[in-house]
Parts: sequence; C-alpha cells; structure tokens
Amino acid sequence: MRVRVHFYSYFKELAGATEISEHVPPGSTLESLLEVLFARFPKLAAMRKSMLIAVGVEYQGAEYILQEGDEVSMFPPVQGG
Amino acid sequence: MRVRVHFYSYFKELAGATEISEHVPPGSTLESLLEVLFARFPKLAAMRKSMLIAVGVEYQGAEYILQEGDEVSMFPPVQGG
Amino acid sequence: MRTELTITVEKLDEEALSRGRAISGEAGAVVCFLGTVRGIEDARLISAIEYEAFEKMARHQFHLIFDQASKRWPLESIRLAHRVGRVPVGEASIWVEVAASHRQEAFAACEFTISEMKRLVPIWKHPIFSAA
Amino acid sequence: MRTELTITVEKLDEEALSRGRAISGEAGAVVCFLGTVRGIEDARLISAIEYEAFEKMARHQFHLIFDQASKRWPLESIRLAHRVGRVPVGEASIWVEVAASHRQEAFAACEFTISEMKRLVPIWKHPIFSAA
Repeated sequence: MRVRVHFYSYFKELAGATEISEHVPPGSTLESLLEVLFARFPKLAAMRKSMLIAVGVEYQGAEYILQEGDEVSMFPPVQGG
Repeated sequence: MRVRVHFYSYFKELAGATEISEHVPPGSTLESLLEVLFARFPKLAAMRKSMLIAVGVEYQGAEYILQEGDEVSMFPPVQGG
Repeated sequence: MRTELTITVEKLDEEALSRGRAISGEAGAVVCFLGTVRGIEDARLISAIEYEAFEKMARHQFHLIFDQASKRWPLESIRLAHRVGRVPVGEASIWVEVAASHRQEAFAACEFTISEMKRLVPIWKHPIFSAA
Repeated sequence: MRTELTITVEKLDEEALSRGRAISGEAGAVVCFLGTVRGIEDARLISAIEYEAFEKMARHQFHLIFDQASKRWPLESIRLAHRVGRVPVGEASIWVEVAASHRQEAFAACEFTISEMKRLVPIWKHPIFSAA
C-alpha cells in the first residue's frame, strides 16, 4: 500500500525532497518505513535521535501500524515562539 | 521628644484618628511607644499580631530606637493589586 | 534596568501604557499582567473597590522591589501602574510589564514583583458593596 | 473556556489583539506574553527569522495544549497568535493571553502554553543572517 512522507525544516534538504510517496507491505509499522527511508537517505538516518514523527496531525511512535493513505511527517525538534 | 503616629486603613477607625502626636523619653524603642498606644487604644492592641509598622518609608521592628521627629505609621496587612 | 512607576487616581489606559514600551533588539520577551476588580468579594456582590495608599512609602517600597528583581534576573525594564481611589468592577487596578531577553526571567520577575507588592507595598482595599 | 488561535503571515497587531479581549466580571487576572525576534542568534547578527509551520498539525497541537491547560486550571480564555514567514528583528513572532479569576492560574497557564508549544507545535525557525 501507499503512504506519503512529508519532510519539514532542514529535513527537506537532508532528504532532497519536500515529500515522497512510498510503497509498504500491509501491516507495516512506522519503524519498518523508517528503516527503508534511512537506507535511502543516510543523512536522515544520522538525525534519528532528534527526529519527531507524526501521522496526520498526531505524533506517533515507531510501533504505529501504517494505514493505506497515511500522511507521515518527519521533522526535527520544533521551535515555535 | 515628639514623634507623630499615622494610622492607615481600618486602623484609623480603631484609633479614632488618622494621626496623633506622642511624647516619648529619648532612647525609647518602638516597642515602648506601642505599649503606650495599646494602653490608650485597646482596639489597636487586639490587632498587634497582624500589624505592620514603618518609620518614614521603611519597615521597622519593635527594637527600633525612636529619633526626634520620626514619623511612625501603623497599618494592617497590605493588599495592593 | 529601566523602571517606570505610576500611582494614579485616573483610569489605567492599557493601550497608552503598552505604547510607552521602548525595548531594544535584545529584549525578546515581554510579560504583562493586568489585574481587574472582580464583581464578588468575600462572597458578596460589590460595585467597586476603594484603594487607599500611603503613597510616599508605596513608591519607595515599589522601587526596593524593582531593585531586588533586577539583582535576581537580567531585566531590560519593569513598568508598573497602580490605580488608587475608587475603581469600579471590571476596571483595572494594576498593570505590570517586565521586558527581558528570555521569557523565564520575564515571567519570574513579573510574578515576583506582584507577590512582593502584596507583601510590602502599603495599599489597602475597601470594597464598596452593591445595594441589595 | 474561550479560545482564539491565529497563525498568520501578517504583522501581529498587539493593540488590536488586546482590544479583542472580552472578559467577564469574574476574570480578575490577565497575563500576556509577547515574544519578539532578537538581533542575535547563536552569537551571530541576524536581520530576521523565517518561521516555517506545518499549519494543520500546528493548529491541532495548539488546541490540544489549550484543552490540557483548561483541564489543569479554571480559565476564562486563552488567545494566541503566532506569526509565520519572515519576521524582522524587533517585531513580534508570538502573542499569548490568558484570562482567569486569579493571577497564579493565569501565570501558570500562560507559561504552560508556551513551554508546551516549544515541545509540541510544528513550527521551525530559520535565521536570516545580516550581511557582514
């Protein structure tokens, strides 16, 4: 199934894209998606310890099970204010 | 020597005056002045545990030694804001 | 540190006070407090509070508090206005503004100024109860 | 509890925001925070900060924070405006106002809202450095 992945802030430069579309097997977790993305974008992999991940408008952990059509967002620590 | 004593808030009603002039022996402490005032104004004496005392614009304790011309102020807990 | 103190019987003009702010490019945080007279005091309806001040001592004690705050935190300014006399329900009795480089300091100094005022500044409240 | 959230590329109009306040006779305390862009970031002179927001999620996260605040403290209102896009040095990037019956709650909720925002709301800063 297909999910979209959006990048924000300097993660756009690290991934070289603002968003990508990704094919994953049904039942995949966020963690398995991340492994695929980290293999493809090694600069992103280097940031894995200071990375926030949302699906839609909610934060999710690595154990989240992806659904068809999910919009995943990956970004560095936020800095509002 | 002479000192003036000013009352604020409901201490004016308790003393029946906004200010009075008082004669005290040289070297008198605030404490000895208070004993004289409490004898004269028993309603004030009842408030001694929630009473603030200043000389001029500074708070002073009972051990303060009065000077000629001191302006003493007695008032209940403050409530600014 | 810049300070500004107003004790007045006039209505506090929050917009004019805000406009009076002059902060440098270094002050990133401004915290304001506005206290207004509430309609209930000790479970009774009131129409106003009459504020009585021993003004000369109040000014001195406010400045001591500002000095203490500036020793505790790096601040750009503290400005404070306290209304005295009769203040109707819904109108402001106090306005405090603290500017600093960082928000934690501005918040801490603003709260400190208000709580020290409530402990030290000779101002008293006399509620005016509503006719039954 | 009333809430109002503005995320805008326009300059924040502090006076208009203040005028938009509508508090009851029960709200005795209003705490405001204004954050402005400082001239130095990481020890370098800057001319502006470009704020980037994931706006849909930012709105949702702000409302979750408002809900949390209203569960923790009895509040009358929280109003917040965040500017995005390029914000020049000296101009405001954020304005937060909390109204409550008592000052402790207004201060606590205002600080909580800001610190939770800095933890949860997807907005990022990109400093624009001054020409040397």
